[in-house]
Amino acid sequence: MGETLLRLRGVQKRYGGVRALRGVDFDVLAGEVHALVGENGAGKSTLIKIVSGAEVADEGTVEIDGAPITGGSTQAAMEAGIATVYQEPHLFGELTVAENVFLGRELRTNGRVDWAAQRTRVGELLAQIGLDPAIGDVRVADLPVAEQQLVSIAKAFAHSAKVLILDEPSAILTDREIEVLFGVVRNLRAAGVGIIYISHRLDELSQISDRVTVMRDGEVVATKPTSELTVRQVAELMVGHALGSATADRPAPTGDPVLAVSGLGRSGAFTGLDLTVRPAEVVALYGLIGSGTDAIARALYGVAPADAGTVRVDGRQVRLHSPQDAAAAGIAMLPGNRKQQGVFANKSIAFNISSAHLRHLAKLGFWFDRRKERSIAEDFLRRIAIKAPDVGTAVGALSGGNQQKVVLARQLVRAPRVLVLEEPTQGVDVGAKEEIHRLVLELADGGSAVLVISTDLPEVLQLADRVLVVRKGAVVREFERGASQADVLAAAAGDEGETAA
Amino acid sequence: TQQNPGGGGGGGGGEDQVSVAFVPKLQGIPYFEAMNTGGQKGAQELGIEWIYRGSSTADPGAQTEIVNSLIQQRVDVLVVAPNDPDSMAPVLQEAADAGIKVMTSDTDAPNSVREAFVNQASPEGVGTALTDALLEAMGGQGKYAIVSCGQTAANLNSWIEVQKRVTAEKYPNAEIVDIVYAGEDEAQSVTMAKDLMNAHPDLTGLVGECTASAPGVAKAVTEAGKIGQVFTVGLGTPQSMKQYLENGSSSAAILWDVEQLGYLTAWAGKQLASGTPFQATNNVNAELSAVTWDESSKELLLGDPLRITTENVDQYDY
Amino acid sequence: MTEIETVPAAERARGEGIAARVLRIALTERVVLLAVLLVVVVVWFRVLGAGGYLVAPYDVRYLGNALESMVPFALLAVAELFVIVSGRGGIDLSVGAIVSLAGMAFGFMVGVWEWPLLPSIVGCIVVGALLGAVNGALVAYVRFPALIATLATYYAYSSLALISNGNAPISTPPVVALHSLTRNVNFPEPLPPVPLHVFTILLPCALLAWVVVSRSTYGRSLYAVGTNDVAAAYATQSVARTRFTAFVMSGLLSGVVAVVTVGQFASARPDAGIVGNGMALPAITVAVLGGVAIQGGIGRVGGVLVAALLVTWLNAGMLLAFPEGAEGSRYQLLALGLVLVLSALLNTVALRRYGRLS
Amino acid sequence: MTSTATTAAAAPTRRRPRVRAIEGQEIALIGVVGLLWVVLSLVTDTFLTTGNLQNILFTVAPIALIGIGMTAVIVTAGIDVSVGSQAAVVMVIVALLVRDSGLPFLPAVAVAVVVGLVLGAVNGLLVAYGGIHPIIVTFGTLNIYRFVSLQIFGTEQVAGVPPTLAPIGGGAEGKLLGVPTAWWLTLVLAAGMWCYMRFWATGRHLYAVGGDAFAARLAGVRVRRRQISAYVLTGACVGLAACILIGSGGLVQQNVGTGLELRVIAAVVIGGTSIIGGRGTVLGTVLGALLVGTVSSAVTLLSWPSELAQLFIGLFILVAVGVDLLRERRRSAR
Ligand SMILES: Nc1ncnc2c1ncn2[C@@H]1O[C@H](COP(=O)(O)OP(=O)(O)OP(=O)(O)O)[C@@H](O)[C@H]1O
Ligand SMILES: Nc1ncnc2c1ncn2[C@@H]1O[C@H](COP(=O)(O)OP(=O)(O)OP(=O)(O)O)[C@@H](O)[C@H]1O
Ligand SMILES: [Mg+2]
Ligand SMILES: [Mg+2]
Repeated sequence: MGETLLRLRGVQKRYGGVRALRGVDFDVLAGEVHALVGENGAGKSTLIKIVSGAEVADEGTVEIDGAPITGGSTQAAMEAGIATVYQEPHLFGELTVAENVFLGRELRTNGRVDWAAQRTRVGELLAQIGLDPAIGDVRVADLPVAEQQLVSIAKAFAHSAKVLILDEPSAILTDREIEVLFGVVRNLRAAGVGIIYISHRLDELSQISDRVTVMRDGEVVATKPTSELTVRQVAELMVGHALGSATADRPAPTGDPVLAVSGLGRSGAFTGLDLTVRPAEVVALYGLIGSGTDAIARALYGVAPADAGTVRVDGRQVRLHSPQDAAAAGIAMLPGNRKQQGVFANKSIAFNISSAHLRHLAKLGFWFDRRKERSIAEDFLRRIAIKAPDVGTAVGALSGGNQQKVVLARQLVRAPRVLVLEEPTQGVDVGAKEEIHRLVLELADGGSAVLVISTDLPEVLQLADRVLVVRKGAVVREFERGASQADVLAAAAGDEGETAA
Repeated sequence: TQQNPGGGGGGGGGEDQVSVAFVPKLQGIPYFEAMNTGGQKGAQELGIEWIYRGSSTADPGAQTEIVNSLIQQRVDVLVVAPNDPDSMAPVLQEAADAGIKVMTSDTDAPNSVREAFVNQASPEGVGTALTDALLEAMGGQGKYAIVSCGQTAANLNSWIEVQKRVTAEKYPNAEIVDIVYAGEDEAQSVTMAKDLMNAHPDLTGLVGECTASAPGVAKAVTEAGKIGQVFTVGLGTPQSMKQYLENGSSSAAILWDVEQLGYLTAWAGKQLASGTPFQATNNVNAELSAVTWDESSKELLLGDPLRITTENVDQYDY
Repeated sequence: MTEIETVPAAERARGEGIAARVLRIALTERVVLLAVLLVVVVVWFRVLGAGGYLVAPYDVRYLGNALESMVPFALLAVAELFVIVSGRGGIDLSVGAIVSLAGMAFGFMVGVWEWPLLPSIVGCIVVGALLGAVNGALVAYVRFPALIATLATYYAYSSLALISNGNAPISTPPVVALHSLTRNVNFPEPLPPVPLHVFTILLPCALLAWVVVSRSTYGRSLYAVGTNDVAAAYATQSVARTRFTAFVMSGLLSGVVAVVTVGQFASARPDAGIVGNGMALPAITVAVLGGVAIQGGIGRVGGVLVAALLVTWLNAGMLLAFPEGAEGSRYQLLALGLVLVLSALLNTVALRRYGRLS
Repeated sequence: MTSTATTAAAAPTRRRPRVRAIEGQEIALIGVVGLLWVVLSLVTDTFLTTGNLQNILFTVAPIALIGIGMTAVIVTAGIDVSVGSQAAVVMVIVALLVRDSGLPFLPAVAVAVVVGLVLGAVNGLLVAYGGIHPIIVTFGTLNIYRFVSLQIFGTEQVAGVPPTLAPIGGGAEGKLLGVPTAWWLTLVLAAGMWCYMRFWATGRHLYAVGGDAFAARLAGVRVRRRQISAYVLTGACVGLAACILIGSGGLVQQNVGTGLELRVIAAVVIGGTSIIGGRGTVLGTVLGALLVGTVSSAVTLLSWPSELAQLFIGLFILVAVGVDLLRERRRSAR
C-alpha cells in the first residue's frame, strides 16, 4: 500500500446543538479500500461532506497529499482529486445522463464543452458498469431508479480521482449490481486510488475493504486491518456492547389467511400474483430492483392500484384504490424511501407519528386532540429507543435509523391487520436494525400478517417464514425458512445475460 | 385635543391661519401639480395655509387613508378630487362630523355632504369642445375612435356620452367606430391607438380622453407616419402635448387653466371656512372676474374649456 | 405549536442563558419578532409625535381608525396562508380579482335584484368560494402550478368583473347603505372608536381560520401535505382534496373581503381588487412577512395578523411623518420593502445561527 | 427528481426518448400561434397588414426581451417580480439624461443597461448570499425600486423626451427591412441565449441549479454565481427593454412598468418554462410573448370590448400550459 493520500486531524463539526464530529483522525492510503462504518448518526456522512467540501469543519485539518485544503468549496476538493458518491443520489431529471455525469466538470476543448468527447467517454463508463452505452443522451428522468443509481456511480468514476468516496453506494443496489461495482472499485485500487467505502452491510467489508474504521457518536473507536476483524466484532464496536443473536425461530403460523391475494396484476409492472399470509406469519417478497416488488407493495397499499385480481383481508374482499382504502381495510405500509415517502422532516416526532391517524385522533370529527397525540408519541419514545430529547424534536434532526423508527412507529399506532414493509432497514445500522426486527416480530406475534419487501437478502432470510422470489413482475419460486442465500439469489437473478434492469 | 408645536407644516387644528387641504386623485401628474401650484399661489395671496397630499396611485383605498390622516390633522377645509365618488361620500361624511368643511374639486361626489364643487368645465363643455376641435380638423366628417383610460373613471365616461351625442346631432357624416380603455398608461394607449388605425384603415380621427392617452394617440400617429391623415385631439396638459402640437400629430389639446382651477379651489376653501356665502357671480381675481355659482347644484364653474394649440401652448409651464 | 418547530431539540436541551434564550426566541419565532417590531414602531411614532415631528397626533384614535384599511389585507393574507402552506409552490394571485368579481355579484344581489342583506352576503361568499374552487380544481386535480393557474384566473376574473356591468360600478341606494357595515363603533374614552367590521368580520374570521389551521384535523393534513405531499399520501392524507380545500378557503375569504370593500367603498367597483398594485401582491407580502414559508408547510395565523397590524400602523405613521405631497405613500413603499427583506434576512441569520433541519 | 422515475418500471433500453432540438411545448405553441394568425388573417382583412404585424412585434419586443432574462431566472427555480419597478427606475433616469443632458443614443443605452445590471445584481446577491426566497427578495425590491423611481421623478413626470432612442422605437426610424429593430434586437439576444442555455456548460448549470441547488453545489456547480448571473442578466434585459419603451420619446409617466412583471411571467410560463425550475427554453418564451401580443391586438382588430383581452389571455395561459401538462404526464407515465 502506498503513501498517505488523505489525512484528517482533530476534525470537529457541530450542527446547531448536535455534535456530529468530535475530533476525528482519519487517513486514507494510496491503493487501499478503507471501509468506514458506524451506527446511524455516527458521523460518517458528515465526515464525507467535510472531505468533499460540501461542509466546512468547525475545527481540525484536512490534508490531501500533505497540502491542507480549506473546506467549503466542492470545486476546490474536486480539483484536489476527491470524487464522491453521496448517500442520496443527486441527479438532475431534465439533464441527460452525459450531462449529469460531467456536471460541474465538463470536458472542454478551448472553453467550449466538447459534447462529442463526453458522449464517447460516457459510453465507456456506462459499459464499464454494465449499462447500455447508448443511454448517454437520454434524460435521467426517463431512466428507472436502479439505472439512476448506477449513473450516479458512473459519475464518480468519470474523472481520474486520487481519493474516491462511496457513501452507502450499495444501499439500494442489488447484489449483482454490487458485484459490478466491486469490480470497478478493485480496478481503481489497483490503479493506486484511495477509496473510502461506507456501508451498513458489514458482510461486504471482508470482500472489498483492506482496513476498517469504526465510528460511534462522532468519534473513531477503532481503525484495523479488515483481516483482523470479524463481522460480529465490528458490529459490537459500532454499538458499543455485545449483541444478542437475533434470529428468532418462531412457531409455524396457523389459521385462516389474514391476507389473501389472487391474480393480482398491474400492466407494465407485475402479473398474476397469488399469495397468502396467515396470522403471525412473516412473508418476504425478494427480487432485484426493477423486478416489480416495489410495484406490488404500492398496489397492496393502493398508491398505484392494481388493475387485475382480488385482495382479501380476513376473508373480506377489499377495494384498494387509495391508501385510505388500504388503511380502512387494516393494511399499513412502511414506505421504502424514507426521505421522500416517509418523514415530514421539519415537523416534530409527534406530528410524524400522528399524521396517519388524524381522524382517529379527532374529537367531534374535526377538533384535533393534541394531548392524546402527545401521549401516544411519548409512549413510543419509551417503547422503542428513539434517540431524541422529546417528542417535540424535529425528525430532520435525527439520523437515518431513528427517522426510520419514527416512520415505523406511525404504522404501529393502531396495530394493523396487515403490515407491508418496504426495505424496512435500508441505511439503518445494526443496532437499529435489531430493534426494528424486534418490533416487526412483536406485531406479528400479536396475530398480524407481515409482508416484507426487501433487496437485503440476509435480512429477508433472517426475518421471513417464507420467501417468494419475484422476477420480471411474477413470482418465480417460493422458499421455506432456512433456504440458502445462493439458491434464492440464483432464482432472483435468473439465467445469466439479462440486465438487472 | 393635544397640540403638536410646529408640527411639520403646522397642520394642527384651528390655530393661526385657515388650513385648506387638497387631495388629488393621484400625485405626480402635471395636471394636479399645476392645480397645486395655483392653489399655493392662491393661498399666498389669500393668507391661508394650503396642504397638498395624495397617493402615488389612483387608488380609492389609498385616497381614503390620506383623507383619514387629514381628518386626524383637523384641517379646516378638506377638498377632494375623488377617484371613486361613491366611496368618497361616506368618508366626507366622517370629515364633516369631525367639524371639517368639505368640498370637491375637479371631480364631484354628487350624493355626498360636500358643501361646494369646484367644476373646471361642464361635461357638456368638455365633450363639445373635444368633438368640435377634432371634427374641425377632420373636416366635419369621417370615422374616429376614442382611447379612454380607466374604465370606471366617472367624468371621462360622462364626457364620452356627450361626445357621442354631439357627434350624432351635429356631425351626421361623422361616426365613432370604437372606444378602448388603455388605463392610465401611455405606452398602452400608443399600442391601442395603432391597433385602432390598423383595424380601421379609413380612420381619420383619434381622441385621447385623458392626460395619459392624449399624448399617446398623438405619438401613435407620429410613429405610424400618418400625420395629416389621422387627426388627434385630447385632454392633455400643455407641456406633454407641445411636441405633438408642433409636429402636427395633435390638432389641439382641450383643457382649462388648471392653475386657475387650483386658485379657485383655494379661494372657495377660504370662503367656506369663513362662512361667507358665494354670490351668483364672484370676482376671484384678475383672471377669474366672473365665476358663476349655481346654488341648486352648489357648483362653482371655472368657465369654458381652453383649446390649446401651437399658438398658446407656451403660455403654460406645466 | 411544536409541529412547526424548526429549532433542533438538542438546541433547547443544551443549557443556555436567559438572554441567549430570549434572543433565540425573538429570532426564530416570527410572531415574537413581529410583536417586538410592532411595539418599536408604535413607540417610535409616539416619540416623533411628542417631538412635534408629526403633523397630527399618532394617538389611539388614529390607530383605531387605521384598522379599517387593515381588514382587507389581513383577511387576504390569511387567505394566502392557506394556499401557500398547502405547498408545491402554492400561491393565489387571483384574490384581488375574486374580490372584484364577487363584489360585483354582491352589488347585483343587493343593489339590482334587491335581495335582503344576509342572503346576499352568503351569496357573495359562496361566489368567492366557487371562484376559489375553480383555482383549486385547476391546481389540485388538473395539477397546474398554482402561480400559473391563478395568474390565468386573475386575468379572467378581472375581465369578467369589468364586463359584468359594462365597466360601471354599482352604487344604487341599497349598496350605498351597506357602508353602515363598516361604520365606526364608539367606546368610552380612552378607548378609540373602532370600525365595526373589525369585530363583526375580521376577528370572527381570524378566530375561525386559527381553529381550522392550528386546531383541526384539516389543519394537520394541510401542514402535512404542504411539508411533503408524497409522505402525506402514504400517511393516508387525501392530498388533492386538502389542496383543493385550501384554495376554496382562499376564495371564500376573498368573498368576505368583497363584502367588506363594497361596504367601505359604498359601491361595488369592478376594479376594487385590482386598482393600483392590486390586492394580491400586498396580501402575499403580508403573509410572507407574517412568517409563511413560500416552500409550504410553515406559517401561522397569529403571525400573519401581527404582520398585517404592523404594516397598517407603519403606513398610518408614514402619512403623518411625510406630509408633503406623495412622500407619505412613497415612504410606505420603501418601509414595506425594507421590512420584508430585512425580516427575511433576520430569519436567515437565525437559521444559520441556530441551525435549521432540512 | 429521482422520485419522478420511481413509477417507471424497467423500460427496455431501446425506445428511450432522446432529447430533441425543439421541445414539444414549443411545437405546440408554434401550432397555436400559427393557427391564430391564419384564422385572424382569414376573418379580418386587417390582421395580415405590415402596419399591424409591425405593431404586434414591437409591442411584444420588450416583454420577450425581459422574458429572456426571466426564463433564466425561473429555470434556476427563482422568480423576479421586480422587473416592472426596475423598468421604471431605468426609464426615468435615461429619459431625464436624454432630455436634460442631451445624452446620445449609444451612451443612453449603455446607461440603461448598467443601471439594469445594478438593480439585477442587488436581487441576485440577496438571493444567493442572503439565503432569502427569490419571491420575497423581489417583492421587497419591487416596492423599494418603485420608491427609488418615484423619488427621482419628484413631482413631475418626464414630458417632451426627444426621439434620441427612436432607432429602437416604434417609429419609422425604428424599422429595419420593415421589421422593428427592437424585434431584431430581441431575436438576436434570444438566439444567443438559446445557444448559451443549450450548449454552454454554465448554461446547462442553470438547469442543475433549478433542479436541486444543493445537489448542484455538491457536483461543483457554482450555484451562487449562476443565480446572480440570472438576475443580473434580467436586469440588463430590463435596461434594453426600457430603451425600447422610451423609444421615439414623448412622455414617461410615473406609473411606467406597473403590471409588467405579470405580463412577462405569463409569457414565460406559456412558453413552457416550469415555474418550479429546472426546465424551460427561451424560444418558448418568445413564442409565449408573441401569443399574448397577438391575442390582445386581435381583440381590438375584431373590435371586441378591450376588457375581453385579459379574459382570452387567461384562457390561453390555461390552454398552452395545459397542453404542456398533458405532454409531461404522458412522458412520466412511460
Ligand atoms: N444538516 C444537518 N443538520 C443538523 N444535524 C445534522 C445534519 N446532518 C447530520 N446531522 C446530525 O449529525 C449526526 C451525524 O449525521 P450523519 O449523517 O453524518 O450520520 P451517518 O453516520 O451518515 O448516519 P447514516 O448511517 O444514517 O447515514 C447525526 O446526529 C445527525 O442527526
Ligand atoms: N446554500 C448554501 N448554504 C451554505 N453554504 C453555501 C451555499 N451555497 C454556497 N455555499 C458555500 O459557498 C461556497 C461558494 O458558493 P458556490 O460555489 O455555491 O457558488 P460560487 O459562485 O462559487 O460562490 P462564490 O462566487 O462566492 O465562490 C460553496 O462552495 C459553499 O461552501
Ligand atoms: Mg450517512
Ligand atoms: Mg465558489
